[in-house]
Amino acid sequence: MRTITVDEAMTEALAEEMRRDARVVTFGEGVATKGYKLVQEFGAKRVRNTPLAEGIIAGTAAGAAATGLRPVIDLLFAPFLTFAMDELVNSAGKLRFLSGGQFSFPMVTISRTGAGWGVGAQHNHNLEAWFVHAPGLKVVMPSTAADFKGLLKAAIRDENPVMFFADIALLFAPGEVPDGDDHIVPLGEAALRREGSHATLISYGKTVNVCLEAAEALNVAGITTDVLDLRTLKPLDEASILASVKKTGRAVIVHEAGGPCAVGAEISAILAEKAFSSLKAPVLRLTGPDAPAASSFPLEQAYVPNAERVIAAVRGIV
Amino acid sequence: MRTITVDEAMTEALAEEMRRDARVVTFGEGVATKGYKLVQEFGAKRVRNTPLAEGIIAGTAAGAAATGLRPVIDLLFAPFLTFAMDELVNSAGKLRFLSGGQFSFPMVTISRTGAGWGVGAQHNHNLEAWFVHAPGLKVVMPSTAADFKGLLKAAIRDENPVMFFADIALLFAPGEVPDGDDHIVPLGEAALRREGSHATLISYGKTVNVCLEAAEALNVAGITTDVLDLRTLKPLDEASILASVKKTGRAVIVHEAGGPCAVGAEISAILAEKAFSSLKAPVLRLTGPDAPAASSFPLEQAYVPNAERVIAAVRGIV
Amino acid sequence: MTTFDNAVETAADAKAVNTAVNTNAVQALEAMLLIRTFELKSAELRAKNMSPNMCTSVGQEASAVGVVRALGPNDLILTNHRSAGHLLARGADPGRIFAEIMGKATGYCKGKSGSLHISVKELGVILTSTIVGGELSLAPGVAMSIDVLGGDAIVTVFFGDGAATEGIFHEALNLAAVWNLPVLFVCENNQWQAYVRRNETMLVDHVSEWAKPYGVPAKTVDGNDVLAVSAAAEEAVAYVRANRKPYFLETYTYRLRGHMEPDDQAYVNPEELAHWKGRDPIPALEARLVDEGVVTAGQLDEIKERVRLKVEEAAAFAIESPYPSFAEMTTDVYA
Amino acid sequence: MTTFDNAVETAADAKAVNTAVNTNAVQALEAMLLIRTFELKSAELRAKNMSPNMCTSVGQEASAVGVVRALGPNDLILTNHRSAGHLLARGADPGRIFAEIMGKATGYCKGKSGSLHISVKELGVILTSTIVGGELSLAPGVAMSIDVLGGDAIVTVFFGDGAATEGIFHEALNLAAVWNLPVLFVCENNQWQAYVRRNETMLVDHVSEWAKPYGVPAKTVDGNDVLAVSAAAEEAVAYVRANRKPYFLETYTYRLRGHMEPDDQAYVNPEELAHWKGRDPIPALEARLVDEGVVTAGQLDEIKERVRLKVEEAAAFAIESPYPSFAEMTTDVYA
Ligand SMILES: Cc1ncc(C[n+]2csc(CCOP(=O)(O)OP(=O)(O)O)c2C)c(N)n1
Ligand SMILES: Cc1ncc(C[n+]2csc(CCOP(=O)(O)OP(=O)(O)O)c2C)c(N)n1
Ligand SMILES: [Mg+2]
Ligand SMILES: [Mg+2]
Repeated sequence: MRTITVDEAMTEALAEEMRRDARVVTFGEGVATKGYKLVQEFGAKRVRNTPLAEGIIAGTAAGAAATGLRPVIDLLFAPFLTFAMDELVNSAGKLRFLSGGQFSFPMVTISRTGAGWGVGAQHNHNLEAWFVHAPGLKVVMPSTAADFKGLLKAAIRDENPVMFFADIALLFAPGEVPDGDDHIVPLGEAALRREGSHATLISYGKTVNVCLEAAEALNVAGITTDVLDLRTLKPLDEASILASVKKTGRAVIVHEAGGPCAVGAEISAILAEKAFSSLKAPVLRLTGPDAPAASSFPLEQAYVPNAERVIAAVRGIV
Repeated sequence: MRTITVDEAMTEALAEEMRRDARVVTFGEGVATKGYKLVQEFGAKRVRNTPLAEGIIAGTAAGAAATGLRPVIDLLFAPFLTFAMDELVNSAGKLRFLSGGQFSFPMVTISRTGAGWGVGAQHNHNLEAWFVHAPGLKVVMPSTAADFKGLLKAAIRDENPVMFFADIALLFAPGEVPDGDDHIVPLGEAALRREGSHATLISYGKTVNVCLEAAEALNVAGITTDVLDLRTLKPLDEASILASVKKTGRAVIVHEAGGPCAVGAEISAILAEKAFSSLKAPVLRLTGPDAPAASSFPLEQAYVPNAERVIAAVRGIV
Repeated sequence: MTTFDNAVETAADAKAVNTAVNTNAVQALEAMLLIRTFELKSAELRAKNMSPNMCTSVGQEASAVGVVRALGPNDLILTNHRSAGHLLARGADPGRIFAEIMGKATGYCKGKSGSLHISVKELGVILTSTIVGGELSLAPGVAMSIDVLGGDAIVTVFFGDGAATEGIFHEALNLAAVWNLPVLFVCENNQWQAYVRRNETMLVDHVSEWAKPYGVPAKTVDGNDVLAVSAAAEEAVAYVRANRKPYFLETYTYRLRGHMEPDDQAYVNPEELAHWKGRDPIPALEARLVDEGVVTAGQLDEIKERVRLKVEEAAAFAIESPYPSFAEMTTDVYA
Repeated sequence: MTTFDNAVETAADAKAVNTAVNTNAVQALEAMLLIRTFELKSAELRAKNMSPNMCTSVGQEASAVGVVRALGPNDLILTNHRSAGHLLARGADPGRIFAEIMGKATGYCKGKSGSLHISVKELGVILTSTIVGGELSLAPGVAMSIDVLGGDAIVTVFFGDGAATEGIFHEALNLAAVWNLPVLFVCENNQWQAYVRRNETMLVDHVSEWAKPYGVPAKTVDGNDVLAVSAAAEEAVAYVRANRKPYFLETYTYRLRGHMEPDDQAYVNPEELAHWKGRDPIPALEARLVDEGVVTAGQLDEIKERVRLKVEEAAAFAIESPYPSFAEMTTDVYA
């Protein structure tokens, strides 16, 4: 185990996979500038800067993926994905099906998301739910350095298009990461970060830490909680979600993304259908407001659900 | 009252609003070709064909809306919205907030959606949930000719950007529409299409008819249901949803859009939080599969939840 | 062959060349007739409600045939919603195309695609995109695969004048130019973008004018003359193959039928339509080949009959084919 | 004034013209100094963690000042993430800009925008877009409003060479050309796109080459010479105002600081940077005006001191201003 940042963990994952598989290529705005070490090791054909044009970056990834490469593209900030929705959703997501399985689209699209830099709603907008709603895509959003590494490696090896969201507040957060180049975290498995019996806190990204903080405080008061880190948002680890909530009977879902039609809605709906008889209390969602994120630092910070809100929510239902 | 088709109802609504307010303009690919009568009446400045470029069509609408016009744009089929996501979401949806309220974006974006033409997943993809998830937008999806007319007129008069989805299976469906040019259906109000006591069927678009068909059949068997037509998906008429489900204690939500993070998830989550103590059974969602829509006619039709599935679902929970 | 050999052209050589040219012309004619016959049958099936809405390329066959015949067996193709011509010219089985259009299990994509997204991996047809511009967005990536993995294949992407007004056109051209990707861009400028006249959407008459500033060689050719298209395409393909750089070829042509079947073309200026019907690439070539004695009227009839039979058989195959099972609704979504 | 009067230029006229030119030059210099001083202060506040990350336009002031000063009071502006210069040249209050950058309630957008989305309705600044290309996507619509509602105003949209590689550039240029919209496109070609050299992203050196095929008159001007920019902008503005058609002006310049503060510019070739530092538009103009006797060194110091005070006061105002209340998180979302 070593302690490295999330950013370093991602770079390691990419370099290891490029070393392992000559079909892995990476490109995007500034990818070769930032990744000049990758250029040195893997050459300018496999590590490229691009023109400033998200649509063609994503489209090129899809075209390359269909014909033998395994592209990893960096589209910088989640709101910039809006320029690549056709390529990601209509092409990468649908063309395997529409071709009757003739073509596959093994590609990873990285973007950064969430509060932390005070740069406002055109940089800070949590859009992961859109891709959960779109068929044919997988969606990942880790919370620890080890998972960033292991999930990115798994995403690169996956035969399907994977949207990889990096919460910017975590980018420079240090964390323990296993040694060696075989640390893989399979897609589709949630992690139970803490065990308890009175309620389940379900989250992903930076608010996992908010939940852990709340859980700690609640524990002191004699209330114990499961804390489930989803890690992969599509496919959702429904089994782990149901197992925990069937045990505790209570759930609070926490994420920064605005509420309507978000991941929290999906989980709540799964519970209302499949864990109904186990539920002892309303299923609560704590989310960012359904409003663009302000740049102003205090407002940006307040946008994100915090431990106090989580504690109050849990107290309200136990 | 007259009986006209949905398509005619929409054309009437647009013409009436253009007559009423010289700031209303309309443009899009083929808008002036199809709307040559509008060109004759309102002139070529207010009714325009455009180049084939959804991004700039939507962006132009946003720019015009910010500076005094009230554009109604037609982006044809919902999957083509993927080329206009930045303009719709990052600009129209966020810039009122980001400008501190200096600018407003009164504009309507029409698109067609859903099964019916056997044209496959790059034309047939129900994306309304994305816009419910995006702040600053309103979302409308009517099911009757009268509502198409009244809601489109209300949308054009609204000061906010409204996404107006027209289910293509309904386009040529005839329906009774009130006479006169003042038929307005306010945004944000669901319609209770049928009353009952054992369960609530919640839907929008063409599957409202599926629910009504199921309700009729269930009625024969002595099971009576509320059928709630949402009509506006954002803002959701939470009060009507809660009132009905608190009365019946059971809910089945039906829509064609794929399930994960869709409107059904949102409604189920609202119920699991705010109607929890009234719920007598699991909240069920009947949705299209989480897969692209096939072109093949029988598969396309089977994609849409039908009355049999609704009946079976209701029987399973009463 | 040395340069010296090249310079001497004997009578035998000339004759061989002529024979080759003639064979090529006759084959091209048959290929165009196959497309025409196939598409008219398609429209007929649509009119009889035996098939869903679909787009024909009637009037544009010379473009499809001239370009596709210039490609090598390993070259890759992406195309748009008006793709039956490209597929047939590439040797696709008309029965499987009909089946796909009708949503039958025997279609190239198991009936999932319908007419609008057909791909045929074994023929190197990566994509039919019905998202206008989708073919442009994927083409550079396909070429990137060749660039990274090796080989002398090139990528040809067919798109319309309408696609040229989408932003992705700009992005695709520019990326191909900057990255030196082996892409042959073929813009089929048919004067229409669904129900909009092309000249309502751009101030240039030739889309090739737009390609030049990217540093991409660009040429416009008479898209209704298959021999002219052939010649231009051969030059273009040779350029891309040798230089590993993009090239832009515009085939200037006309969409003789409506945008999507059925379509009464009420919005089309009848004089303009009549003018272009007079420039129909097929009768023109037929007359020329008969005139020049390359084929006799009788041989022409034979060709037509062969084509007709092929199309009828293909349609019958498709009509008899089963629909896919409902299980196919959720297969092939994920690998 | 009649044509006859025009033809006769007396010594007094010449002097008046010279005075006007000189006044303009001195005002332009002061405007550039204000931008430079403001942005360096901004960077300083960032370095002290008193302000979030933001972009400066150091080295590009001549472009902002030369163009904005050529606009009339009713003209409308859209710009990009590097907008402080455009805002200040337009007469925006530096205190309110600082406040906005710091996310304070006294900012032009109540602190919601931060540096990256500032709009100032009262000055006709419709948008600062931090979505690269967002300014291009809205500009034609703003011009459409003028076109439909009347008036002789024009729209100016500032964007970078990077924005020119986005598809929306193509769509916006083409729409403005086809619809005859009164848009002045100003491309500030500063050789960088965040951390990517412009010449990695396009084969042309001048983005104006890309504008011409749309049928839009296009010109490239030395963006580091404010008088040259002024002259070109006046011509451009006059063209757009009179013809109600788009015009494309490229200001060829250089981004002297990093993309976003703080930035060590480790990725920048030091020789190139030194070369362009030698072409800094401000010292060049100062020297020229002192040389030509338009201002004395003492007057120059006075100007600088005035500007410094203004900026310090503005910063103090912003620093002392309160943050918005938490209630503002959900206001202004819907009308
Ligand atoms: C992104 C997108 N926008 C609009 C459409 C609807 N549409 C289908 S074909 C077409 C016209 C295409 O024109 P062009 O590219 O010239 O090709 P052509 O049909 O003339 O062959 C339009 C507008 C679409 N399929 N995709
Ligand atoms: C759509 C989008 N993609 C990427 C970015 C990240 N980004 C911000 S500024 C910038 C470079 C812009 O270059 P240019 O347009 O030349 O303007 P300059 O910064 O040089 O003034 C990039 C890539 C963004 N803000 N928006
Ligand atoms: Mg066309
Ligand atoms: Mg730049």
